[in-house]
Amino acid sequence: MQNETLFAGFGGQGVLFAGKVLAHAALELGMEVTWFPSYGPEMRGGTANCTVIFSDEEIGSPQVLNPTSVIAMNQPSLDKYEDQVQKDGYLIVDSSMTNREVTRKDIHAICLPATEIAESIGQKRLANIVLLGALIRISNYFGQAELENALKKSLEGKKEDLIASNITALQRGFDYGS
Amino acid sequence: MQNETLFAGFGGQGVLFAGKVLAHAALELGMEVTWFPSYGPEMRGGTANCTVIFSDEEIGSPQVLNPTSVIAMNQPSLDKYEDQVQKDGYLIVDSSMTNREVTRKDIHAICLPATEIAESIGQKRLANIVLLGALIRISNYFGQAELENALKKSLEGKKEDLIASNITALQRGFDYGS
Amino acid sequence: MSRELWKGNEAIAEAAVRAGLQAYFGYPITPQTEALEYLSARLPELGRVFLQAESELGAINMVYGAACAGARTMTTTSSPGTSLMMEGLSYIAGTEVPMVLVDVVRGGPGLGNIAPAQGDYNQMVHGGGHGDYHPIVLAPASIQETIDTVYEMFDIADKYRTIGVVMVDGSIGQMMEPVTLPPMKEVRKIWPDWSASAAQGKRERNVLTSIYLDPKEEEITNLRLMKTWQQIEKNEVRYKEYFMDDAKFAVVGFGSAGRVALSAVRAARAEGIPVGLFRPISLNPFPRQKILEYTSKLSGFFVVEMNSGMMLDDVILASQSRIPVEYYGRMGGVMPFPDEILREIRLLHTNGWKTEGHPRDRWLAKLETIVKEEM
Amino acid sequence: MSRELWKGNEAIAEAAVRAGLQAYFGYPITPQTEALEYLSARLPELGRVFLQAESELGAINMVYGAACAGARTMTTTSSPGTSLMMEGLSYIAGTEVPMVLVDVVRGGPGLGNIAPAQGDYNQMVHGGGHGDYHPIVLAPASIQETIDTVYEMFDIADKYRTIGVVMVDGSIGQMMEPVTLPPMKEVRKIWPDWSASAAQGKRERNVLTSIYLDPKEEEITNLRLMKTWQQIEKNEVRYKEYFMDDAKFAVVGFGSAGRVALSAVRAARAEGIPVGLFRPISLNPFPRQKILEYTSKLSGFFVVEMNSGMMLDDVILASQSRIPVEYYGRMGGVMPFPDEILREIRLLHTNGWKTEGHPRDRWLAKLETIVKEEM
Amino acid sequence: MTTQNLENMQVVYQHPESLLDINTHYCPGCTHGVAHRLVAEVIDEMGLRDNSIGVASVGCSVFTYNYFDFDFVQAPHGRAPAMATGIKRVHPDKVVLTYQGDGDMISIGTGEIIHAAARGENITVIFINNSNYGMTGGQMAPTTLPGQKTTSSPKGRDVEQVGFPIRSCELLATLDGAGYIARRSLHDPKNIRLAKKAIRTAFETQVRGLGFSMVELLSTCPTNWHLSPTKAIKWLEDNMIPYYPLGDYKVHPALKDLKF
Amino acid sequence: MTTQNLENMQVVYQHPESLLDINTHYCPGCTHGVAHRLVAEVIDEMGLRDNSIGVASVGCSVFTYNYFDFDFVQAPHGRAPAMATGIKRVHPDKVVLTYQGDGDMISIGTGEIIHAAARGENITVIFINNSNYGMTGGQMAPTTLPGQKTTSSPKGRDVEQVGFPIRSCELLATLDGAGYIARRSLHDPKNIRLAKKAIRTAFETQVRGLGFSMVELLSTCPTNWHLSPTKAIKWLEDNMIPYYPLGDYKVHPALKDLKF
Amino acid sequence: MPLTGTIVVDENLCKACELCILNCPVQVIALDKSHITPRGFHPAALYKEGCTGCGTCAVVCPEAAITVYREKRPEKESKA
Amino acid sequence: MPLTGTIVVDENLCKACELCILNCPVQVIALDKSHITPRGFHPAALYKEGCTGCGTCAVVCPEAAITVYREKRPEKESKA
Ligand SMILES: Cc1ncc(C[n+]2csc(CCOP(=O)(O)OP(=O)(O)O)c2C)c(N)n1
Ligand SMILES: Cc1ncc(C[n+]2csc(CCOP(=O)(O)OP(=O)(O)O)c2C)c(N)n1
Ligand code: SF4
Ligand code: SF4
Ligand code: SF4
Ligand code: SF4
Ligand code: SF4
Ligand code: SF4
Ligand SMILES: [Mg+2]
Ligand SMILES: [Mg+2]
Repeated sequence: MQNETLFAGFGGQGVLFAGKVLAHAALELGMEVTWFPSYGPEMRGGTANCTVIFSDEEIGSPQVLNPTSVIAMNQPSLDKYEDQVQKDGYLIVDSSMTNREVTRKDIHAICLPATEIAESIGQKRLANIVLLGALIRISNYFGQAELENALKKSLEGKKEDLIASNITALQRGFDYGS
Repeated sequence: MQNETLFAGFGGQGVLFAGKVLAHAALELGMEVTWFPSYGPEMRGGTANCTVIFSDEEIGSPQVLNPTSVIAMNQPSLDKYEDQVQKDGYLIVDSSMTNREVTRKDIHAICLPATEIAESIGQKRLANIVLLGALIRISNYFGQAELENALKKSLEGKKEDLIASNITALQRGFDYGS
Repeated sequence: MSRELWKGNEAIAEAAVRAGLQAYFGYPITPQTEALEYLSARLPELGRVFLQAESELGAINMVYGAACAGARTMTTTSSPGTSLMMEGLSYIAGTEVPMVLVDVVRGGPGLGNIAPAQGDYNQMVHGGGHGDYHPIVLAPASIQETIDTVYEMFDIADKYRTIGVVMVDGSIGQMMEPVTLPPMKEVRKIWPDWSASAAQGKRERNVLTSIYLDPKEEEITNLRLMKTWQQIEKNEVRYKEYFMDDAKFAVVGFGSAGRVALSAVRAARAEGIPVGLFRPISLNPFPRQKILEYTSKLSGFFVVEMNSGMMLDDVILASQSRIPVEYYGRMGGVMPFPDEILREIRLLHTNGWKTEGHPRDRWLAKLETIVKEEM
Repeated sequence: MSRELWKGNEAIAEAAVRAGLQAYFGYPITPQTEALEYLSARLPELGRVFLQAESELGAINMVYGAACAGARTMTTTSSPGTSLMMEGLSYIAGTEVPMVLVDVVRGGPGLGNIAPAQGDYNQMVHGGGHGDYHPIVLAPASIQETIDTVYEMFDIADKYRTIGVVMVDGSIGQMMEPVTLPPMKEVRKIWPDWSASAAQGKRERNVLTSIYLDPKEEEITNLRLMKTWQQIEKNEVRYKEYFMDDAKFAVVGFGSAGRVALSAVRAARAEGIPVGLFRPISLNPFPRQKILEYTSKLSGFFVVEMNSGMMLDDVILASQSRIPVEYYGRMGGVMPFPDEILREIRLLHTNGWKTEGHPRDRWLAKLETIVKEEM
Repeated sequence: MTTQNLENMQVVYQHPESLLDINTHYCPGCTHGVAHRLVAEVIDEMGLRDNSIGVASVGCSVFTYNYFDFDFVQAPHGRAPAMATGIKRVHPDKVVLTYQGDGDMISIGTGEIIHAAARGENITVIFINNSNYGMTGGQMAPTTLPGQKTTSSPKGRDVEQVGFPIRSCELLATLDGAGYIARRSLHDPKNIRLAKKAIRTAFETQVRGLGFSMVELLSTCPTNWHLSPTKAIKWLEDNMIPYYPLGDYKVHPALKDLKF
Repeated sequence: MTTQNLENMQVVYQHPESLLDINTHYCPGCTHGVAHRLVAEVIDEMGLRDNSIGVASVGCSVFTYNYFDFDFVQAPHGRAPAMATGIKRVHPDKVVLTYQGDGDMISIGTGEIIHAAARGENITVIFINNSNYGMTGGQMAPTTLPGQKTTSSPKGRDVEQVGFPIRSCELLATLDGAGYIARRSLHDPKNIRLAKKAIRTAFETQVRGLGFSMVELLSTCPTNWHLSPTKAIKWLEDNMIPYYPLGDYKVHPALKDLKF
Repeated sequence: MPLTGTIVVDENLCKACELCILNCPVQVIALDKSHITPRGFHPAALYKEGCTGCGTCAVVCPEAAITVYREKRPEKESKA
Repeated sequence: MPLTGTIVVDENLCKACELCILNCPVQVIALDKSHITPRGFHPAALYKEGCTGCGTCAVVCPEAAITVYREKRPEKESKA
């Protein structure tokens, strides 16, 4: 069993971090994981994305043409990746940053105003976690507890103070996903 | 028909120049020629040698293990190359710079006090040409006129003034060779 | 032992530290820089040597010095940087001192780009420096494998007093995977008896040089190097096999191309296609013997690389052209998707093997249309 | 036309001048220096550009600049110098500008020595720089052939906008032979439309670069380079044959090794041994097709080189291992005597071909005893 | 917002001709952009655009050639002066400039810049000193200030271990071949105007054949300094200028008459 | 010949211990040999022989390691300071020296020497300036004097084309990392004695950890100058010294107390 | 009385670095929060009267995004 | 009265460069034309009395070929 999630958005939207949280969740469950980012200076200011794959066997390609799920945090990402989501896969869209509905009917899609929700809990930059929460809820990749645990791991050390707000954001996403 | 002549001695004895004269002679007769020197800084002060090959067909290796003739201008060269001369080949030795006779009987050898002869005509450094003269005489590779002509070619330009003395030296070698 | 998520470049650096790295010299270049950055903090805190050189030329010659001095030493760089190290590498090989080089390959030639590529294969494997020498080149495919390779490479380099190259591409340098780190080794306390570490009246002086003005002496050195290389060819061949026992034909790919191929091979197996994957880890020495053996049980080799087909020639050579070889690759930093390779596997399975012309030419004809389509 | 005695290095320089060389940049290194010295007098008197660079790194990048500027440009160097040029060469290849490089090879690796050698074969032929590119490499064997090759190489480099390497060894650089010099060409007056020569309001501006941040764009460049290379493979194969019409087996050797072999082959023929000589002149592109054709009429190839057997692999590859291959070489600046090669030819003639193991291993075993004896 | 009508108005400042009207890849507030504009303005004023050949280096300015509207080449890291030499020797009548960062010019490119200057190579070098390796993510450069934290000097530059920063103008000014060597800063309007004058002088030096010219421009790197553009300006003023004194370090006598 | 009996005599000058008693490959009268002897004498006097590691460069002195009796390595052309850096960082308690010619150090090796000095690398550089590339047969070097004929400047160095010679001491002295920078000459007894003092000071600099030290020694190349050894001495005095003023260019304050 | 002028900011170029704002002697520039440029920035713009057309903002703008206009004056006065 | 001394030239090292001859303050050194060293040189040697053992020749010798001896003096005198 292998799952591939593609996170895509503008640089600065926390795309890479959201991916790390998911990767940590898988790691904690003893799975094989790859976190594969777009990288380098040319990413500066531009778009960013990363692919997180988890599986119970040695992982081959760290990037895939048709991921099982996509989190799209801006319009270009939605336009570029909607078609690539696997049939019956998941597409989570931040409707605060996009101006259209998901058109495909053969996938499970959620459009939620993640940025607004995040702003409502006082931190615009938590939209990524809100979206992740929603994905986890409908995909059931992991349980909420595991994700919270992964969040803690990812924020250990310097960023401890952010744990609480992140968990709230995750919760909002979860609620929305249900 | 291919002939190989190895010139060997101390740096400064004019080994390379003598080779060039022979090469020019062959060139003037429209033959194929190679002039192959030992080279580079490590030659400084040490020993120098060059191999001149002329032939009427495309020349292969520019150096040979057993040359048809050897001109040895010092003891080390005599010791190193005597055995290498081809059977029935020629070995010309400057006896002013060596302290023994040629031992081989299956080659044509001439030992002449080239340096003394050269000094006698006022130019120690012409021993090389004296020896060349002797080689040409017994080997009959070329006629005297052709060698004189080659000498002129080799000295054209800056060294014109040396032509006369060189021709005398050549003559002395010739006389000795007969 | 606990598994942690590590970024490739940092994992490489930590593995070297644990292998007893005593002196690191490097110069920033994407996609390798995190290794240098990591060590800039890590080594000083351990009281070991970290120095950012003024250039890759400086770096490789500092490494050369440190190697002569008897230290476990390493540099990390990426393609343009490796080119600047060629003179130094040739000297190091000629002087027979050990060192480890990690090349995190990017798209080229020239300045190219920073995306994952395998275009340094020839430069590294067939010797980019002047003269006769053979560096060991290992090409791991995952971060764990990379760590283990780097960790072991220091011992291998010491054993043969040779250059050990770990060649990975930008994706391995940049991605994160869970890894188990090897134990921390003691750093060397006694300097090797051959090293330029000051005689201290305890031994004859040592002279380390690569100049042998007398060709015959140089030839003896060349001969010694070649004999060492024969030992290396005997002892250091490494590869990994997937689905090979019952495979009718095999994909051959190293590093990331190999792991992308793995996904494709699995998919093909799921479709009942009897294909296996042979993943060379030691590119130099190349698993010649193993490839040759397979020619007797396979219908053909399908080579996949992220370059214009460099290992391809070595596979054909090793196979002694006994069975057909097909090629597929992407260049310039483009990483193929498993789907592309699966597509080719299917074609081979259904249409069988072509033999007229050179596999590279067949592939180029194909790639041209693919590139157009993707535009 | 009159024949004159010329020293190889100076003849190379004069041939370049007559081919329309406009800008030369170089750095002294034995056994190539006479080319630089000759041009230091010759070019200024013709009002063309001569500049001694601060290093080979400087030299190759000045050449890069001059090539982008649209001039016929060249540098000459020797082994350690070529290693320092690898980054520049990779950039030049990636930028698709023409230039000529003459490598007068010496013994290596490292500082080695200044004697004639062929140890740069892999570096030059299989690409010593990073990334995917293929320089044209021609290896003449006499001074006349060298002159003609250098003279023509400027046109070839221009035609494909690529790197043209003329690879000879120190003996060709240092010896004298009679040559007929080619006619003096006019120097270029109009700059190529692609060159960075200032738009002057006459055309769109030109940008010459080797960076393509988007891998897909880089790949298109790689593809263009490979297609050009296919053209070169089709058009630029060169070799010379001796006694091949009725040969039962053939010696294969390039450059000086080839001409030494010629003496041996002649001697063997005199003894009635039906051996021929195949001398590749274009090492890249390699005369693959021709070698393959010969496998149907020959009993085997006997490869002779002045290195550890580099072209050897290309011969085996080209022959598709259809007939046995044997190898003999000397390394480190030792130039074999015809007698050594004749000895091996006789052995092959009387004892026939061995096939177990690799020819390189068979040769190394043999060389060890030879070297001992010569001590 | 105030709207305006532009009749009876004259343009007193606008986008220079030699600078293409496209969006740069530079981070917001990065003064690389200011340097570009000044060079373009000078090229325009001197009417050199059609006669110029630029050499881009490797650094954040690697894409300079996308912004200047004249022939351009792109050099290997540090080798721009060598490429410029090759070009200038082939086209002595053209104006040749390199645009290099501090890592490029005075770290890996030290040999090339020193020898170009020593030869009195008649080229103009625009040298952007932002005290770090911008493009690769902010590592230490030879120009990084003592104590300055970078990704490869995490505890701050330790002069005991890596020495003090190199002052390029002071170094190059010792060479006879240098015709004009000056340091300016891009942190405020006054200094930007002075920087432009220096750039103008540098090109005049080349046009008059007076030898090698180089203008060092103290520049900001908000991204890797982890400061806002406005704070970065302040940091430059407070920290870089004291260490890198502004002024002329070498002025060819034949330039003394210059007025503008 | 006068024969002498040596009883009741004391040795006042002899072949130094650190210098092996073998014939050098240097041309007759080449002052490379004098430099070797002075370095050996200082190493002996300071008792550093067993604690020293030398780095030979590429030039006529490539075989230095055959003459000095302590550990030695041989560096690629121009890279000796980088190798010395690698060695010194691994063995900070050892004395590390490089021995480099002018082509090696200030042509191809410019980047390495400048950065070693800038870092204050605690090594000692013996720099032999003989105004040409000796080993390769006398080509022009960055140190070749204006108008000086060499095999690659057949009409004499044309400063219009290749610029003026580089003065290495003046250049390196501008760097903060330099602890001791001096120029001496080997052309007569007095100056040779002064040269030895400078070499001694350079090693003291290293031993005291005061940073980078370099002694430039004006040296003869009779072979490529095409002069007899004695004439070469005169040529050096008449032509090189005026262009390369002798003296100390940088002296670390902590060295002021040195007496010998 | 100062010359009066105005500026036009090219919104395709402006990256909202605020250097113009920092340096405007009469402080009449601000980021226009009311809308976003294609590159995702709130561009700089005049937000009140008083621009003298001194050009300072254009001098410091890294993106050469500002065009500065100044009122035309009759010849002789401008000399004054 | 000057100290009297003498020198011994190592003929394996001497290359007849004559720098010692050039610099000897009392000009007592000359090349010994009477014989040739293994390396083919006429070595330097004292050719007359008068060497003061000043050491100058050794100081300038590129081959470190010269050993200089000087007469021992009773302690107190040497102080004088
Ligand atoms: C040979 C080589 N080494 C390293 C690099 C990686 N690299 C790219 S830009 C750069 C540094 C640029 O810094 P600087 O010159 O200061 O320019 P900035 O980005 O700061 O403007 C480096 C090290 C490279 N491209 N090539
Ligand atoms: C990379 C490289 N380039 C060139 C050479 C050839 N080379 C050997 S020595 C030398 C110059 C030596 O001159 P210098 O450093 O002044 O020493 P000198 O012989 O004058 O004492 C050169 C160019 C080389 N060995 N390696
Ligand atoms: S990284 Fe720094 S130098 Fe580079 S563009 Fe951004 S701010 Fe400017
Ligand atoms: S060539 Fe010059 S430097 Fe070299 S050993 Fe001879 S005299 Fe000395
Ligand atoms: S300075 Fe230029 S880029 Fe910055 S905010 Fe003002 S207009 Fe925009
Ligand atoms: S022109 Fe002057 S006054 Fe007007 S906005 Fe710009 S800086 Fe302010
Ligand atoms: S100085 Fe030394 S080498 Fe020269 S002649 Fe005198 S003893 Fe001989
Ligand atoms: S010691 Fe003094 S006096 Fe005696 S030979 Fe030497 S230089 Fe002359
Ligand atoms: Mg910078
Ligand atoms: Mg020199």
